[in-house]
Amino acid sequence: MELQAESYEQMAKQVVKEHRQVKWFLLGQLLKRKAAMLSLIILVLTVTAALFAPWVAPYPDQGMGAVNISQRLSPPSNEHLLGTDIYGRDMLSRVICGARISIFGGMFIVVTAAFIGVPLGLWAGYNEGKSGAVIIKVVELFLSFPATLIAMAITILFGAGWSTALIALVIPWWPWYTRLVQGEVLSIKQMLYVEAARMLGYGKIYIIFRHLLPNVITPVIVMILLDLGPAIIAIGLLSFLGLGTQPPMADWGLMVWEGAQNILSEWWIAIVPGCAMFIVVTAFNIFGDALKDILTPGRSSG
Amino acid sequence: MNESLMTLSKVNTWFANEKTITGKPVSWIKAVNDVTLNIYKGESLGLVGESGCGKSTLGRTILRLVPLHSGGIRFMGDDIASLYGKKLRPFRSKMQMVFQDPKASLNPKMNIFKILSEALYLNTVLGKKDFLEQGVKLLNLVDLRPEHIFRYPHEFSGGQQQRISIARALATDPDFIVFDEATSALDVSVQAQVINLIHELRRQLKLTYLFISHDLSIMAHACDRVAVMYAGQIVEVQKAQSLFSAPRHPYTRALKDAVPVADPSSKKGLSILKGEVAKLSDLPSGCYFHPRCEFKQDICSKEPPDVYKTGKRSWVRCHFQEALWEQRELMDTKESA
Amino acid sequence: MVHRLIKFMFFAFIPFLLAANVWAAEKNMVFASPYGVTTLDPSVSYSTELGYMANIYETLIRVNPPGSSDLFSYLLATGYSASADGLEYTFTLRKGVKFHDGTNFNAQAVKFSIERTKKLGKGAGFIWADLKEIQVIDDYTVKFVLNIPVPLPQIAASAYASYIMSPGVKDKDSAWFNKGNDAGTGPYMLKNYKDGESWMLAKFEQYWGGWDGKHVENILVKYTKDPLTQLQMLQADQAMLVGRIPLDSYPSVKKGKNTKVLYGPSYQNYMAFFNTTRPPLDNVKVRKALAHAIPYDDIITIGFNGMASQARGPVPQGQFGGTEDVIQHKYDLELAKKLLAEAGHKGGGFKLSLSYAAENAQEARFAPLIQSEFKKIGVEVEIKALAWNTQWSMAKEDPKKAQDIFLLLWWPTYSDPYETLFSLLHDEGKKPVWNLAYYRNAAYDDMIRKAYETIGSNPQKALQLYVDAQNLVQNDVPVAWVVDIVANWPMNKKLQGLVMNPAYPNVPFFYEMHLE
Amino acid sequence: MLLFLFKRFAGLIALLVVLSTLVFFFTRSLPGDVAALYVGGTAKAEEIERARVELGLDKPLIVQYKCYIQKLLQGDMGISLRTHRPVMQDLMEKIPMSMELVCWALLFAASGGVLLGVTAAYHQGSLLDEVIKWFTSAAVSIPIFFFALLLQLFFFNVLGWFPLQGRLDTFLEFSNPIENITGFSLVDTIITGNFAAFFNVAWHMVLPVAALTIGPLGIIARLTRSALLDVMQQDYILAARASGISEWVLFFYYGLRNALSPVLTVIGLSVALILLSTFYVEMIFNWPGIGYYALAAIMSLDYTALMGVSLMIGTVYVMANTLMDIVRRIVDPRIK
Amino acid sequence: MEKTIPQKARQKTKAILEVRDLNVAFKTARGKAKILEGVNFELFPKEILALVGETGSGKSVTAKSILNLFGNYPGQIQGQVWFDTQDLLTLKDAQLESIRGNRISMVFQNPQSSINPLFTLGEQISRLIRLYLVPEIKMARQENNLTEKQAVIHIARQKLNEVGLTDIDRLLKSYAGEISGGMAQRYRIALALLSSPEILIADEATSALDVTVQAHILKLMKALCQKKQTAILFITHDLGIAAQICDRVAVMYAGRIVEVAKTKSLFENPLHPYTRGLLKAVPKFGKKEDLSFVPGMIPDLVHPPKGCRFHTRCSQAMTICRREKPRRVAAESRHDVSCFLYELEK
Repeated sequence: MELQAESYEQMAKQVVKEHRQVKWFLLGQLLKRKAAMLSLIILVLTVTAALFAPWVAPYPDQGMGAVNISQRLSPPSNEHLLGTDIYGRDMLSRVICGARISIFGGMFIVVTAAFIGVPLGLWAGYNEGKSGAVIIKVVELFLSFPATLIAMAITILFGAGWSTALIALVIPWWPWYTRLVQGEVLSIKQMLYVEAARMLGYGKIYIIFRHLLPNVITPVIVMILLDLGPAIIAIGLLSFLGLGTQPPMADWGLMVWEGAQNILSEWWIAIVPGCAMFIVVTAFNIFGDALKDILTPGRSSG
Repeated sequence: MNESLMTLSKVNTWFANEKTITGKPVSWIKAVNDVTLNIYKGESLGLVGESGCGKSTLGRTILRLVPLHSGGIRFMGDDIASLYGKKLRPFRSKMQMVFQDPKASLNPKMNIFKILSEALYLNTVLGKKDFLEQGVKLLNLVDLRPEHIFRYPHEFSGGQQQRISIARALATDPDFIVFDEATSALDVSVQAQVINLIHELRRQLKLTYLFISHDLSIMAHACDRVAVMYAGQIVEVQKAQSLFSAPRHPYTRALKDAVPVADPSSKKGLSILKGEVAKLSDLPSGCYFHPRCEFKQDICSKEPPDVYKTGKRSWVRCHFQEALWEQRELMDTKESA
Repeated sequence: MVHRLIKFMFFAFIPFLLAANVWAAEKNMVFASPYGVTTLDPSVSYSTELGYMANIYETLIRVNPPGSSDLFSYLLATGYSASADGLEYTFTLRKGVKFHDGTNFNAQAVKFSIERTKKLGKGAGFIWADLKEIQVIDDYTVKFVLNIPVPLPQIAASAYASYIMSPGVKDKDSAWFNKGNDAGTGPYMLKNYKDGESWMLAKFEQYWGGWDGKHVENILVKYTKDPLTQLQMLQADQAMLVGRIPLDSYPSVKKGKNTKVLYGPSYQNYMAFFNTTRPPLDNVKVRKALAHAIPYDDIITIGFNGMASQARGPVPQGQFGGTEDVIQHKYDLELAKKLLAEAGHKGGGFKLSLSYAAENAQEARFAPLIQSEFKKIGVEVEIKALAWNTQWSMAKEDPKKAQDIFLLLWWPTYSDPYETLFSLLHDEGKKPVWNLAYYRNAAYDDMIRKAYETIGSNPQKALQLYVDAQNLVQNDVPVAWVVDIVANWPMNKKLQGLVMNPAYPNVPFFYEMHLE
Repeated sequence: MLLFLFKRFAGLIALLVVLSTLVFFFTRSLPGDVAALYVGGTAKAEEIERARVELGLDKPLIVQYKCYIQKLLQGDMGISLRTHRPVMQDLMEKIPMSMELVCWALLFAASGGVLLGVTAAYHQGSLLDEVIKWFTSAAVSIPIFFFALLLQLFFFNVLGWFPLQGRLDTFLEFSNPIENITGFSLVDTIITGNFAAFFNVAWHMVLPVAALTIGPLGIIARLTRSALLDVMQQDYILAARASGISEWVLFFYYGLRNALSPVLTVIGLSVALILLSTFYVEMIFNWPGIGYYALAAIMSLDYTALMGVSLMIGTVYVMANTLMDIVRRIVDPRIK
Repeated sequence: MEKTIPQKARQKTKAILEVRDLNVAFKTARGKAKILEGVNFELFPKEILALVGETGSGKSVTAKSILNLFGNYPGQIQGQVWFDTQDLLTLKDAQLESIRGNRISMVFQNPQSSINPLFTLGEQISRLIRLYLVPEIKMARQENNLTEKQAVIHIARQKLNEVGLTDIDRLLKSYAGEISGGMAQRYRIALALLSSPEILIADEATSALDVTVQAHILKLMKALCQKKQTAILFITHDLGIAAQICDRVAVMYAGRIVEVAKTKSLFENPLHPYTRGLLKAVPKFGKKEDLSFVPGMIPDLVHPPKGCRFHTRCSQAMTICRREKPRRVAAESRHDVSCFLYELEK
């Protein structure tokens, strides 16, 4: 049977079309979950707002820290929808600008951790020899100590600041990915297709990248999504203690700390960033859960 | 049909069961014991036995996928028992395997073209641009529609997935294929399709098979000769057809009689073999089968039986094979009564 | 059974909730204090524990608050006389005073205490550097002999290093004190000092001043860092006196039903050191420009809720030496821009780092204001909130690597300006302690030394010299003097008699107080 | 089992050695001159030198390390730079205070979480399940410090039901002071019959414990639900249902027991979360425990205290996990 | 699981179990899958009925529907399951629980995984003995003068002995993971037959076992059920088992029963094209010939073919097969088939 090159192309197109249908199917699944859709909308809105903060915020300079003393401590009003803080800065603008560190910082932590953790996990899982054992021991050492505490220690050592805080959080964060991937690899390694590849004479590196990596990507993506909320909170935890972002820049944790002094009278200063954090983290969690259900059906959602 | 393609001599495959702290094995799981076997060019050899008798391990041993404890393996005259790692690669394309679970043996993240290409790389004659054409040819060969070449494994049914596995095995242009329970997970009607296909391919491509299965009833359809395995040891080798009419070894006989026949008029009934399968980590002395054997004598628990030739390419491993052979008519009547 | 238990618990619970205010009228009070204890050794103490030390220990004499008719009041001394050359001071001591450990107070005790402090040389012990010897004339007369004519009465009245302690602690070290022991003569004894979190200042029955009349008798000190907590304790009648409350809550506390705020003079001031060793701050015009760009009024409003004034120089207004003759750099952005341009930095364009003590809420509040204003003249400021110790050691270790601007809260050890002027600005060479502008001016050093030596004999001349010295500094602008603060005590309306004495910053003299 | 215990114990010791080593070298590289910190105030150079000798800081690092380990083995963690008391003594006083909160929080989080999880699983797909799902999603999403502030704002400022902070009303510190026997104030007040203080302390504990409970509660509830649903799909549950065992017994006896292993693991892990949360809760509620102490140590760079606190938290964390492992082995014969 | 049951008076029959118009649909990610469509069959006392079909034909679902074992699984179940004058599908959970395991028992495919791994075998059997054998316990106590606990153990020993298990003391203390598949299945059978139920549903009870073990179990089941007069609904994909031990055979295809007949009649004279194809595909001993097979595969149950569900694979399909569903007709005595080939004949 002889086939022309065009017919192959057509075949390929057909398949692409079918795969698009699969993607639509996934989206359809997502659309059916109202909570997840609501979360997605919230996330898209906040991420867009954070991305275009200078254009979106009503008072971008105040968002970045410029003071506006004449209007300090004014409660929510038409002019300042969410009120102003002790320097008279518009809380809405502050929250939008704070979203940049909180959300993008969270993304940075999680993605970097995955980039470090996944290759190590692949190696440790596939190679149960000495190097793998060393990786696992290191991972266990990290995991035997509360992550945020490690991060606190590192920020104390290297000086507070949002960049230090982010790096300090990546350091105890990657072992979780290594452990996840290692566990996955241990079971995927048993799969017959890996044995088939070995039987064909392929080497470690090939098998790791061709067979193991694509099959751990989905759980890793799910974990990344589910980790975004905790990462945002972790940044807040450091900033709240003054170990993270430094004024006049602010992430939401620092803003809650700034407002904590006035909580009994000018409550909005702490409540606004706190709620922002709460809503976004909840949205990430619900969206992550939904995606987990869709992408890895049958796995328990914990 | 006279030339031996694969020669096994006294092959043992043992795995460490318990280890000392220094990693020295204390006890072994003896999965394959003292197997001497010839697989002749162009034949289809069946390997049958209950689960846990070591038949899959033997298949993997032959393909050098598990470490060998001792013994010799020759493939087309070349000693492959002492080769490791890269040195085995030239032989890889010549021997292939099809696994039991079709779903688990295909990477869900790769489409069929990629899966086949992976094997086609080993086929040094072909250039990359020929892969697609060759892939389509392979699909045709296993009765799959060529336009499905860009689909993913989960879009196929179990039987189709098994065909893809077979296509992958064929992609390297092998001489020898091991089918490890390749049809066990399939429904009868699908199983029949796949067995016919395997049969057809052998005729077309002049292949040699090792066909591993726990199901005796398909042996006659798929194989020329059958080796019966018990506790890591081959107890009998017989022509596929005569194995059922004239089993020599008591175990073969028990195995045969335990199979329910899809024929209500069959008078045979189900015979019962007492006791439990011997543990590979704790094998009995003498003949491994003696604790379950109804004809056992003192000698059975003391000395391991020798191989008794019963035909040109068949033999049995039993102390009393001749005596039993003579009484076979008697036993059949006893059974039905 | 379970029901009955729940019922019982419920009813048992209620009286305790209601009982919350029963106790307030007693002679006991709670002081929610933000001031921690670094050491309880009176010879070594040189920090925030002062508020307790001054109630446990006494000095010979005490500086009176401004506006009093006499400069000093007499505690363990009943009077003193000075020789004409100002090198010898003779104190007559009070009789019938007992230490908390039961020994009698006498001249030996004075000699022992001052010598112990001087010998240990820790904390503020340096104030006795010019003391030659102490002679015991008789049991109740003691003579101080000096090397140079320094103002000894001020030193003897110092808030640090001048306490008299029982000779019974001869062989005790700081660790003994730190376990919560004391050996003072003051009206209160230290009790239940365990973990530095809460302790009691308990009435000393044999206090020489007696307990007739109205006095607070027991003070439970709760070490409370958080201003919000202190506010709540104050508002809920859980504390009679607190140290700090959130700045924005002052208006409501002032108007509160049972709360008030007492204001009074203070010798504390905030300053910003410029790192004069490094460009661009090695240029006096740049420093001057920055000094003119600090938004003093906003800082007063936001950082201090209006309770502060722009500082003139190192010496706070109201203290001897702090006069209006000292030049002041007013907030003037145009001038600042002009000065920057003259210095060759038209439109700014450089970046500075500013550090402040993370523990200090005021600094945390006004540092961003400085940053915001500096931005207007084109100067970027990177703010670093560091633990006080970190920022201090960063400044001390290597000026080349130190921060550009260093915010500091300062208060004098004793009430003569010399100590301030000397500590903050004299040439300290390579190992700076407090001169964190790394300022060097020999003329200035000479001038304050001369003033210090003449103060005993000619206060007027000394004053002039102090003012001139400050103006000398003001022209070089190594430091921008930010604000002099107004001291305050938020307290319960029932608490009466607290008098603020700037010579003893943040010291509530409980003996003078009573509850109505 | 014995071998396992031995192995676990050996692992614990090894981990503590590694931990103490790390902590030692880590704290030695903190910024700031330790000797200067120790002396405090405006110390002169020679004064600092004297302190350096006194603290043994003049010796080579490795000698210091040896000395540190030796002392550690004797239970001596050095003198706190801030309180000038032995760190061990400080810790011993602070730990019970925090443990009081931690234990209650753990108890409520574990029991409440399991209860919520089982309820949700039992009513899977119903409105109740949905409500619990939302509640637990919120519970794991709310930052502890924000939640603590909200509790204060709502229950103190708005409703006035609970005190804002502290452990005991101050007037009771004069009239009914707590005698320190075990360090657990609730226990001590009961032993001494000091019921006024007992109820007052309990009243003060409500908000901090609530703040500590919420996060772990959500985590445990979610995990219990999913673990239980996993178990309920197993063949043996189907078989048990087919043998006529009632649905209730299936859920609460078979199901829960089988789901216990992952639940126990997560309870062990939530000890870490609660310990960390005490930093915030004790700060916000002014509770004089280990978190408060740790924060003060961080603020004043009290390196000996920091060393002690980190070692202590590491030990508690590892021990909690070990304990959970042991319990898991007891409930689950499959783990070998 | 929702239940919508049209109440209908039931005609008196001899059948002990009668399944009428059983429809089951599950919600899946892709839509509603109509797993069962109008399943009808009856089980008579003491007989062994085989329910035969390939993977996905719905035979296990049928078994689970009888006792409504789906728990919270999202789906719909319609029809009637008459057992002793009661329609099991209308019963409340509590009522069902008194039937499950007591009057109708079940044995499953994977013996090891259907034993709770966290409880010893002794604990699990004791629980059921206490539940179902109260009089026996009493009797054992009186006769042998035992405590209740001893009595339970005593009965457990008896019952386990009955299924041919040995070394029972050790067994009672073991966990599921520690015993072999054959032992586990014997144990499950002992549990299932504990209360001498009227019906035993064996869902692929021997598929996971080796042939030799399978032979044991099959013999054992047959013998015990004869002794206890228990009817067996034997669900299997193995036509050999159906041929060897069953009295009657029902063949399922894609959620429907296509043919029901006495074993001999079915194997010797299969009527439905699917049954014919299936029988031809079964490998036979010692015969070296190519197997024939039914082309194509089982249809997608979310979008099942209209009309007869087999028409897509049927070589004899007619136009009517694509439009209408065939009814069940009695082609011969006690040999029913759902196929238009025979419907039209009539």
